[in-house]
Amino acid sequence: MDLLLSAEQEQLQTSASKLLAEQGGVKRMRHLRRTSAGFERSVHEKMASAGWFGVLVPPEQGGLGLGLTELALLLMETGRALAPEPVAPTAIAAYALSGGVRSAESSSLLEQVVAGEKIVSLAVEGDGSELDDTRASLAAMFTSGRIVLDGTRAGVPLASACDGFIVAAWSKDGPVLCYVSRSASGLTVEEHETVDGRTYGTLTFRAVPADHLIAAPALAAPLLQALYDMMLIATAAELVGVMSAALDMTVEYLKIRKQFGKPIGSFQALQHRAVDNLVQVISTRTLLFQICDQGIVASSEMASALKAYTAGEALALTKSAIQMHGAIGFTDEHDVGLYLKRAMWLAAYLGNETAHRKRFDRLSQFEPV
Amino acid sequence: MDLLLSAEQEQLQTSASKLLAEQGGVKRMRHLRRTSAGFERSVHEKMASAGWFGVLVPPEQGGLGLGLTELALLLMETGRALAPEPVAPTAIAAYALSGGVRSAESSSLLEQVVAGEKIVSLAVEGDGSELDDTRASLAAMFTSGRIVLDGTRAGVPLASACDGFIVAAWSKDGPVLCYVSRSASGLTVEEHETVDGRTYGTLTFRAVPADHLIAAPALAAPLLQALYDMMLIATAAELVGVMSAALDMTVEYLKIRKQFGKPIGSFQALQHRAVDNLVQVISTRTLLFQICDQGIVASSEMASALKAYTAGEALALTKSAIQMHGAIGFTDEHDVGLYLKRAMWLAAYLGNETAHRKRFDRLSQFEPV
Amino acid sequence: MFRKDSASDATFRKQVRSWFEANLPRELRGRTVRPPPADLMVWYKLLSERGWIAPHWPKEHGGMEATLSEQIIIAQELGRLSAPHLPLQGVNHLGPILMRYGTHEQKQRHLPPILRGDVIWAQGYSEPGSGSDLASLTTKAELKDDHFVVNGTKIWQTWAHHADWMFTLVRTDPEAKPKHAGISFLLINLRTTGVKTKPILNIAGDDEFSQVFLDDVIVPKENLIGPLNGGWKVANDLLANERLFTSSPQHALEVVHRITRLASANGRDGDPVFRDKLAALRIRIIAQEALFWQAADLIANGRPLGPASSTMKLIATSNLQAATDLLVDVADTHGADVRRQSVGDDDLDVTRIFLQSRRATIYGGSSEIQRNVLARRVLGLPS
Amino acid sequence: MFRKDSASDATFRKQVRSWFEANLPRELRGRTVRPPPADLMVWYKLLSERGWIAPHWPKEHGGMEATLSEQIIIAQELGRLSAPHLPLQGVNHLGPILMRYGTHEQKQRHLPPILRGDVIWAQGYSEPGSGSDLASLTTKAELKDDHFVVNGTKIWQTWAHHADWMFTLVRTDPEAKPKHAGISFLLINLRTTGVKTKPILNIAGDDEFSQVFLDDVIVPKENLIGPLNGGWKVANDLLANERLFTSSPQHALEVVHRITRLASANGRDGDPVFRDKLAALRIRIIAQEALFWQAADLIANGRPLGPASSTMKLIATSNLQAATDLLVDVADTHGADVRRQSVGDDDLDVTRIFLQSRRATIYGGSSEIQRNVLARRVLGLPS
Repeated sequence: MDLLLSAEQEQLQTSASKLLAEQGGVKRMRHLRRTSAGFERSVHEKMASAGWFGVLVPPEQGGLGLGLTELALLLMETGRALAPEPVAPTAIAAYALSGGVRSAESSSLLEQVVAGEKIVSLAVEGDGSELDDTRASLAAMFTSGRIVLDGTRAGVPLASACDGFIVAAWSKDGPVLCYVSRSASGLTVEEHETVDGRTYGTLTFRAVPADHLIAAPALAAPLLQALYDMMLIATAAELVGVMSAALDMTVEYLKIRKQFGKPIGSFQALQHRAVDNLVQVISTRTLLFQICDQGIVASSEMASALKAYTAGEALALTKSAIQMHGAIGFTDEHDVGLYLKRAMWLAAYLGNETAHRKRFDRLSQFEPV
Repeated sequence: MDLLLSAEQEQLQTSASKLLAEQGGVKRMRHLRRTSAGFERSVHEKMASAGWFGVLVPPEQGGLGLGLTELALLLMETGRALAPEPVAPTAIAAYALSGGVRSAESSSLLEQVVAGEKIVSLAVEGDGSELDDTRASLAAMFTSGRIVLDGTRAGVPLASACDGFIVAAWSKDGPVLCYVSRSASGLTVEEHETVDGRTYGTLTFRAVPADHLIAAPALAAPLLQALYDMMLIATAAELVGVMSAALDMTVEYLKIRKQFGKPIGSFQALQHRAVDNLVQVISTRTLLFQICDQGIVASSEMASALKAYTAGEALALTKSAIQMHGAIGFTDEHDVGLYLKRAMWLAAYLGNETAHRKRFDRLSQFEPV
Repeated sequence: MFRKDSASDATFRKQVRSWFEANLPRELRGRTVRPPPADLMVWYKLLSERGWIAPHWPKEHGGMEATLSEQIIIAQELGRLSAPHLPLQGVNHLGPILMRYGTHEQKQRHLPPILRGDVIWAQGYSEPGSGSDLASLTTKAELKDDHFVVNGTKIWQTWAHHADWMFTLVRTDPEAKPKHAGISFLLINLRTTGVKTKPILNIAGDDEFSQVFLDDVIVPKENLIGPLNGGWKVANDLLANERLFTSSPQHALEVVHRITRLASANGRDGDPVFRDKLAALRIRIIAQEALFWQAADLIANGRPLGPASSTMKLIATSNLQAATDLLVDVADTHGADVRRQSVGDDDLDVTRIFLQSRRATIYGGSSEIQRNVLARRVLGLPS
Repeated sequence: MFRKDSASDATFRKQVRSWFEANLPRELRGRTVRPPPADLMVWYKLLSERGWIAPHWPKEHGGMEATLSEQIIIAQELGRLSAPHLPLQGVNHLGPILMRYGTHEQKQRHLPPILRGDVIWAQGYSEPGSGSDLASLTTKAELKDDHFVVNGTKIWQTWAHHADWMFTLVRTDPEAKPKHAGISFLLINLRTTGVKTKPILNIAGDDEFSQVFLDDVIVPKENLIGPLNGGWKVANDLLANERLFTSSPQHALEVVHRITRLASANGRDGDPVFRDKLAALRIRIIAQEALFWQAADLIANGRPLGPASSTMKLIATSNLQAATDLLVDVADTHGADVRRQSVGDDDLDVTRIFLQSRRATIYGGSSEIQRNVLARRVLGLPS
């Protein structure tokens, strides 16, 4: 409504929306809650067929060669449908592979990831208070031509259900990125359930040999920074989708639900609250698109501003949506609660509003016009 | 309406309200803005006749021997009428004199203060960031039986127009309180205009001999703490009065002003905002009374909690009052703006919400039930 | 904070605390999900045997006839051990109503089983179409000779699927104007033919609520409380004072306790930004305490609480939610974990506490309804 | 933040900046109170002579025909020097209206004096009884032969007591339904017999506003713009795009600039609590910048802004007020001082900035009205 999308972008969005609706929309997610995988490989493959995971991969490497805006559009739809597939990690993992060293292993893995044959997650999150500081918890040693990893990585989406990880670790020369199979010896995954019925994992590496290198220090440092910021933006995009679906659902309910002989949406106090939520959707979405528009490598400062702003607004909006639904909104059987819970996870993932406000403050310099 | 006042307390409040209305209410304050004294001696004397300045002074020293609740009631009315007389400083100065060393000078001064013949202000505020730390800026030396002061004191209400000051200073043995005439040699007053059209002063002492001692260190330390906290509570009481008058005025306007063929007070969004303001009045007033109820020496922690809470709520409420008045509320000719401006000064005086939240945090220990 | 115990209250608190510590089963402490009725009623009956299940009931009906401050002490001490919420609809709601409006026979029949914990009661006011606009309820009770025939459905009953009886509001005069003049207060045995109950999970996954379906249910006329078509007053008369306990600062303080434990475990307690937020929250709760104690004084002095209960509810619920917001904030990247966040012996259960606190501004008269009440009744704003 | 100047824009900015720095009188910079017209119009005429007073006007009418980004650059560079607000009602409001709705004669007569600064215009829409409900206005203009006779009063005109002419909305059909169908757009020379103006001080003590009294004022028929009874559309048609500039993030950023200067002067800039608040504010303003640039793109692409202008106004005004709140907060015990709070060369004038920002959510369609508009037009909620 207030975007400047190209016809191609609009079409991408529409087809993504259609694909997810055909799989069952929010109902599907409801059934997948607290199941062991948490998502469906078959749907993941359909997404792959639609080109989702190659969105950031250059055409010459088998991708669509599009940009952050297109990734954001896919993720907004993912958020709207609460689709549990690891869309963001997979698409960003593919970007990492396409941007790392060209090796036979990398190329083959990239091909499989883009085709949806292998599911690769990202293990790049530092400790909660350090955010993007990868130094802290995972060490990489080059031993007789192999990379061996020791330490931990937290916050890995759907860790138990994927085939491998892009792992960031710290070597004596600086950060490295490498690929580690889920089945690598010495690697254990501790699973944590999240409030929205999915899981994420903490990986513990005990002398784990990496499958292959993706980026050595000189390349890894900027790439890693880009991956982290891209994930922040991706998370924000999914949050924007969550927000807009929760608002739509709420506005519909305000039109239908009657009390005191009138639709409750005719009461000005609720109208104004819904408008404040509309403003939140418009402003987060616009900020998202404008940041995506700056190109594939956004500034860390802006990525943190976006994550902080979207996390805060999404929690406020989804709480407001529950309140406007009243008693029915407080039940498990109504979908609106699923949106609040998804917002809780996305808001917390990779650091919450408070954390990213602090990162923004650290990174940014105020310069008036 | 939701208080547990005694009949005597209610009568005190009613007569205070009547006295101020007879002097001209808010109109009077409007005319006194930006005049040199900023208040009227004649009104100050009428307040004295009604016993206001002896409210905290024991009957045997010529006062009413009442407590903080009664002081708060007088100050709420002062706030409601925006009366510019230094009610709180005078009444608290009288308390200081009655609680200090008994000397002929003190007794005579106390008598004059209670009678409204002499106007004494308080110069006990530390530096903005130190709040109640008096050490920083004013030194006292005992020299051949006299006290000599060097340094500064800030935030002294109506400093140019009063006859003298109760001054807190720091001697080598600890804090002292003493009395200094306005005309003391070496004392200069720098006046600052405040947004509500009054003044406060910064006093500079250059080898100023104090008129007489009020309290030496052993007594001065607790007395000074009590004075400071009492002033916080007094400021909060005046803020509560300001808030309740601004709310009353706004609710009246909502009932009278018509737009779209209806009183604007029938629009639910404005109703709910007015209710939120009502809740602010009730909760600040209740907190005030419950703290006053704890006795004349309240805890510093509670005094800061009250100042922080009331300052924040008062600014929010008076801004909301302007907004609900619309265009007319943005003019100088409407009284509602005077309440916002008075709230700004009272909120800033002795440290604002942020400052007192910090002091509260420093002083308080959280102990769950 | 505002009140120190009197000497006798201090003695009472000591007594209560040591008995609770000795008798409250450890596995019932700190639960954020309702334990099954069988486990819970053990504690109910222990309290009942001790004579403490109904602090506010008069002695003639088997209560403690406790002073208000003693009642508050009991609530505080239960909170201190994070005792589980008991099904107290009978003790807290129906009991006082029966004492005021019940006949001698009704009191004799229903009060003792409530006290002993032999009967669990549910409250059946809301309906799917009647939430905030309760007076529009449509569950119909037709009086035929010596009984009513009841048809309709009730929803949002706490635990009706585990309850034996329900006290409820039914429409006995469909023509009445205003609508609330055609409502009666009825007791329905949930074991009667034609009654069906269905549990409803809340957003935190707890089977807190039920829906009750009533299909040609025969209810003896003797189960009518108060006059026919006079049920509105019966149900609403005693609401304001009950709100004292639901608006207690203790609920928010318990969350603050979780916040401080979590913050000291994860190091946030040294962060000035966190300390500022915590101080702001604690100051707001102090203001709430002031309101609470003033209301307690009013009640103790026999004065009506009136619309002040709406003010208290608005403040209490917004403080509770501000507290659970801060709890999630402090948990940072773990703010969406459902694994138990243990700090020492404590299970902090951040997400469930946060989700459950959504209830506060919706149930018992939503915040919107409270604001409407205050706009009309206190500010006198036009409709 | 979001946009870097293109090469040609960078050149333009450099040119504008150096000319402003050389030509804007120093005594007109950083003023928080409107200087007297005589002082102000010197700067107006300088800009006019340079050809920069009407960046958005087409060249045929003497404007710059600047691109939108050039217009934004001019506004930014004026803000950078804290240039005073000029009486631009003629340039910004009336000019575009005349260009779209005026006859050839009307354009010829009125546009050149606006451009030269020979005539100051006031906008006369609001009335004492018609603020948010503007369509209910009652100032009456009766058409008699070749002239209107106007009676009524207009209020909240910016500086009408210093203006020469007023463009206004008057009621020409008292019977019309809906009410806005009976309104016409009229130009009134304020030197005409029967016109009186009275200044009104705003809350910050500035003579910003006026009330205009119209008593049997004769207005030639040729002063009617657009069709008789068609004034509503004339007045509202171009509003949305104008809001782009009133919703510019620059206003809040200028306050942020004051905040950071004050904080570095009084030491707060090292306080983590302050830094957190400032970061929150700056992030909000970044989101506002995103909206602003997107809106600019829409306008540059010839697409209508529509209700998005209401969204922008809500965000812009709440950010501005959040910024002035923080300014007062940082000033702490000096937050109510009117003495100039100087930091280096700067006059921070905390209280006046704070008070003046109250205007934002009231004028130009209050926040309440914006929310009503969005509820109806975007969300489609029922009335």
